[in-house]
Amino acid sequence: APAPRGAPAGDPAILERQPWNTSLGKPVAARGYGLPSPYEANLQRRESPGLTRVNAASVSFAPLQGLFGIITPSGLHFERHHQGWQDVDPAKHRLMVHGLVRTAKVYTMDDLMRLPSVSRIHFIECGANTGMEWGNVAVPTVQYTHGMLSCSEFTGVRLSTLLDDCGFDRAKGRYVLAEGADGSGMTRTVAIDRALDDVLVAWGQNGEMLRPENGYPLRLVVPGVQGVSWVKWLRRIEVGDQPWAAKDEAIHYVDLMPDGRHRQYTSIQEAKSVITTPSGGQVLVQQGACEVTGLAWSGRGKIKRVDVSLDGGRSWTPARLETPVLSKALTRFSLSWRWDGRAALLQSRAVDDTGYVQPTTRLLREVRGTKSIYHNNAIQTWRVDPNGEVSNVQLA
Amino acid sequence: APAPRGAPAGDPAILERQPWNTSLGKPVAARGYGLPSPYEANLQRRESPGLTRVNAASVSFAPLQGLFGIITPSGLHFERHHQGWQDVDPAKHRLMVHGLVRTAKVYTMDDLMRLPSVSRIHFIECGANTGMEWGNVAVPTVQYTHGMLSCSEFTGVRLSTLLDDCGFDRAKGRYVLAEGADGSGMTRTVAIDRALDDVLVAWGQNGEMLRPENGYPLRLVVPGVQGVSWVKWLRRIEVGDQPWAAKDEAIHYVDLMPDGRHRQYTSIQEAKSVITTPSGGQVLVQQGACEVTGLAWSGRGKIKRVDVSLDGGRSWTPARLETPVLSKALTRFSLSWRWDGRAALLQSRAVDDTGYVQPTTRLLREVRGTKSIYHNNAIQTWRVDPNGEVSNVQLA
Amino acid sequence: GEGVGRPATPAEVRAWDIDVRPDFQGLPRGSGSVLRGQEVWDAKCASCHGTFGESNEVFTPLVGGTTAEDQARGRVAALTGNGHPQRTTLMKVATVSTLFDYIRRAMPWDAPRTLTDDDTYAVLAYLLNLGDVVPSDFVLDQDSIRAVQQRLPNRNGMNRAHGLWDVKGRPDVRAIACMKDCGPEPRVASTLPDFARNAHGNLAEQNRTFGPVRGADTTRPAGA
Amino acid sequence: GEGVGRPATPAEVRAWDIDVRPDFQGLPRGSGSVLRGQEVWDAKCASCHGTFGESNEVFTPLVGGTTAEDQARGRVAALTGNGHPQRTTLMKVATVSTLFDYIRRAMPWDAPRTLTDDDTYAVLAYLLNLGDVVPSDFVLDQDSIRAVQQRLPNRNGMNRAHGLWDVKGRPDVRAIACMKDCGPEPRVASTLPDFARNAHGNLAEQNRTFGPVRGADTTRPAGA
Ligand code: HEC
Ligand code: HEC
Ligand SMILES: [Ca+2]
Ligand SMILES: [Ca+2]
Ligand SMILES: [Ca+2]
Ligand SMILES: [Ca+2]
Ligand SMILES: [Ca+2]
Ligand SMILES: [Ca+2]
Ligand SMILES: [Co+2]
Ligand SMILES: [Co+2]
Repeated sequence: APAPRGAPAGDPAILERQPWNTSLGKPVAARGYGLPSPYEANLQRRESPGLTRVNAASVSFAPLQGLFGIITPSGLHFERHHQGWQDVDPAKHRLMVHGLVRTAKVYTMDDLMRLPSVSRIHFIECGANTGMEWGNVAVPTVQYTHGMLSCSEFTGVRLSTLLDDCGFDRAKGRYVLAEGADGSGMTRTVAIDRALDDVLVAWGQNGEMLRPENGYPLRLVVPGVQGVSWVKWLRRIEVGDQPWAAKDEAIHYVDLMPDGRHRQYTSIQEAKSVITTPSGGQVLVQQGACEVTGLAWSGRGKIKRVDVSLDGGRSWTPARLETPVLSKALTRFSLSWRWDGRAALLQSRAVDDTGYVQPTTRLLREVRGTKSIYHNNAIQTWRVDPNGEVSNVQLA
Repeated sequence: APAPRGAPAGDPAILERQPWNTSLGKPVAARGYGLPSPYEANLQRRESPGLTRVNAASVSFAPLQGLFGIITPSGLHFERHHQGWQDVDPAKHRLMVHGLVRTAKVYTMDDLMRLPSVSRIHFIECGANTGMEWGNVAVPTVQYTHGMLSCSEFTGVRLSTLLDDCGFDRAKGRYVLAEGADGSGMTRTVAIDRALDDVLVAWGQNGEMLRPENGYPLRLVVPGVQGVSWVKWLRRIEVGDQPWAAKDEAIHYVDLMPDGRHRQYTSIQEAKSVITTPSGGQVLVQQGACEVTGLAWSGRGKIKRVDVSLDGGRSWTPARLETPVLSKALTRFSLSWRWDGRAALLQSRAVDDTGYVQPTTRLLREVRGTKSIYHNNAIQTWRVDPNGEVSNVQLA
Repeated sequence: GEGVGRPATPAEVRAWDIDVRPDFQGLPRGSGSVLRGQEVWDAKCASCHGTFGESNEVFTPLVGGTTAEDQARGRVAALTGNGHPQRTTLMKVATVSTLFDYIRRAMPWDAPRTLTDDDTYAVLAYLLNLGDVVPSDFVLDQDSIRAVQQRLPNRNGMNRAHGLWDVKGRPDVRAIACMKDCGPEPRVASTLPDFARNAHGNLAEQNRTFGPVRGADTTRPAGA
Repeated sequence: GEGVGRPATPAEVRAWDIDVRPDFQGLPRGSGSVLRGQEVWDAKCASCHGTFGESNEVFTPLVGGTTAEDQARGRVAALTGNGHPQRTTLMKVATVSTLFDYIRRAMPWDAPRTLTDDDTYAVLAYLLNLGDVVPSDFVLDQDSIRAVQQRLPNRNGMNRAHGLWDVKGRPDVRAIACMKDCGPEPRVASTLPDFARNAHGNLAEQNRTFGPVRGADTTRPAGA
């Protein structure tokens, strides 16, 4: 800590009475719905300049550099809209389930919320997260490198409950289409094994209803799968025998390989991690004790271990994991560090319970080249300079 | 579902195009910090009229009747202030640790946040929750009967880390005093075994900093213990050899027993549960399927089981528990029910992993009478009338 | 630790270490008479707590409900039965340190930390006089306060022999998780009176407007 | 379900079941000429996508980057190497149904769901003509669209043989969790250029003002 300022007797912040200690504060329910302190205003979701040309078909990134634990405050949840977000009237919202089913059905919100529901904590990551970094360093901070990532407690009815309710065709039904009620009518195909596993038709997020930006009043939750499949303002589920090749699975969210072909229907978010403090664009306040902390996640299950390197990958130390460690949820890791004022190269590496190890940029590029935009789960490197500045770098 | 309104061809909400489907929505980061849908405005934290005489020494209750899962949205976290809430400037906030320690120390927020921290999901319940209901039914809804209850993911440094850092006296130090920086200078004694166990000096709540109403930038988190001990705007920890008998542990938060004596330092929140839907003041929309769902918690550990009764306690059925089931955290339970339009008496009963069983009002009163205000963890009864109205009742 | 934080200076500890314990650790020197206390009271306290500490306007009355007999016994009789409508501060408090500590740290409510130590002694002396614990010519100081402790009406009224302080404490109520044919046929013994139906506002406006339930329209009679 | 929800009426399913699959399931009857398509395009699309679908103003260009040879092969050559600066829609799309489906559901961007089926056929015909996939006298309808599919430049450009669709799929990259003396001495190969330091705004204003770190003041050079 800095030496006490002011009088040698001590710190004026202690010796002098502060207004909050000598006044009557504000009443309860001054705000029926509360907000963060004004001192937290720097932490906002933000666009990355130049990433998109219009801001209603764009992304806002969550400020991971300032978040704690695993729950993302809903007000800071990342956004990805293709035709802007809408304030849907829940009284007029409907969900239709049809296609290869015995009885095509319509559900109101009243109906859905009478069905057995579950609550589960899961991460959501956009398939394009870290997409700007395939070829080289492009953006300065973890907000822009990894901020299309959030984690919430979702509440809703299992999609399988609805499919059973409509008597879906177990022999022929191999895929479902999910469609949104917004202008883009976002559509994505989900394979039936996913649909029957842990997919939810969710209305709750972190204890309250979904936010309008996240699909109020209904969104598909497809644990482990890229965000675009988590269709917002969900209004329709069709059961079919073939995938749909919708715009966002035939023109976008396809991964260009070095052979000039696109991988289509790439969906699973493989194990990944990133150090959020210290991270790019931050400056260490002083030498000595400092926690290296970050997030790890896997679309295939639980995080088994996270290793941290301070020397650019030459040596690694297992980090502490916070509980609970949940399947397809963010896991918070930390490692105590004493910064000695010398340059350092910080990295983290996630291992999931399938044994999969998060790869280096080099390994990933060897297989996928540098143009695939999506599913960049490479190990992130942050350089700490002797002046304390941290920056985004990539190693050879 | 109601028969489709309007044209026999179907529901106009489907047949007619809705504005959100035919327009361009709002851009990303339209709100750098998001808010709930305007359609959710009914769910607010609210005061109970007549409970207190001034609203800066009062309570606002969380709207449990509309929440999902276990995480309480921070904007709806219940409030209890004794001298109003304050917007404390984190740059001027200090934590002092002194008393029976080798070195009395001062920590800035910069200091604290460099220390190893942990993140944990815990409930907080005011010791006076359900206090109005000791003698008879007094309030109509679960917001007012049980709404001094919330659950968040807290992030901070273990109090034991700080006590170790100051070299506290392991032989003589038997209690710590925690003090707030607000006008009330809230003070509470915590026994050293609690202090060294799972108590946190927390700054993070649900991924972001604590809200001002909840103690920004620092609050004590005392898992399993009543809310008043979770000192907000925490600025001082003193290690001592005796409890302090502060105002809120010598005049309030003391439980009056039938013999005219007060139990002092009652702190642990024993196992308790409540059905949040259907609950008092609600009306069932229709007969048939309906989930009976609610919350259970124990200040002594994990919830092992929750039983639900539909006949006023004559017979019980174990409910489903959502995962994760965490120690000293809320646990969501549910039971599928078919309401046949007849009167019913709904109850829930929590059992924790010490084997403790949540008692009936009658059992509790037999031991404690009806005047102890605090720690009412009785089984709650909701009556469902044939017209669908649900109301708060107590059984003989 | 590892160099995080710094030692507190003595002046810093003095500035913040204002708590007073039941054994009077932390009690500052100083003194104040009942007479001076009345001046402080009338100027700074009476507007909220009433001229005699009896007001129920902003908070429960501070004094009342105690007798000379209580003072002798150290137990307030009115805490049993339904005799006294409200439990005043003086009926409950068992440690005079609590009052000194709290008044000094938190009162006046809208201007905490503005009383001098002497004025804290004085106004507490006055309050104790209002409660008939000390005579009108009493001077309260760091010594005489010990005698006052021995006169507090409810000084023997606290009980710490319960299972609710320790996480491993023994619960006082032992329920059994019966699963069927439990207890007697249920009988409703308490409900909200009809006149209170709308006392918490219209519950229709305190519930979501969709889902499995609605809020009852409490501006109309039940079932209407 | 137990009586939750209700059967959808045929009119309801018709109203919402607008998707068109690669096998043309869901494709409505109708037709439109390139000529009519140009009218629609100029009135409703050109303002955003440019007269020739080449604009980069609001979105990546829709056409360009494909050759007659690509059309013959069904693979777009410019997708390999660094030849073409941007990947246009026509360079990527392998299924013509995708374009019909998407234009009908989502375009024009600021007025989705306003095109008739005939106009959707027409404007798609025009777009395909801009991309040299169909001649100027082409009429697109539910039959001729099948032939168009066989001319799409990148129709053979998709690959589903990968481990990223199935949660149990086999990963394509297999890293090893080496713990010490791993790999070569690290060498930094890419950093943010100095001129981009402040391109995302002042990072000091995007970080908390307290804690273990501050945001760098990027209005000043590094280390200043
Ligand atoms: C502006 C109103 C106001 C003024 C002025 C005021 N008080 Fe209070 N007082 C309150 C309120 C409100 C409380 C209850 C605070 C709480 O809930 O923690 C209280 C609590 C107290 C208590 C504790 C009572 C209990 O049972 O918890 C004492 C003792 C007290 N006041 C004494 C004083 C004295 C002495 C003064 C003047 C020096 C004073 N008050 C001035 C409003 C006031
Ligand atoms: C007001 C601006 C605007 C107008 C008018 C407009 N578009 Fe678009 N168009 C866009 C934007 C923006 C996108 C990208 C949407 C997204 O990100 O999902 C787009 C996407 C497309 C795509 C998909 C391209 C791709 O690669 O994903 C096609 C095809 C298309 N538009 C055709 C049309 C046609 C045909 C019309 C007229 C009938 C039209 N557009 C009118 C702005 C417009
Ligand atoms: Ca996405
Ligand atoms: Ca409390
Ligand atoms: Ca002290
Ligand atoms: Ca009066
Ligand atoms: Ca279809
Ligand atoms: Ca042009
Ligand atoms: Co997208
Ligand atoms: Co209180």
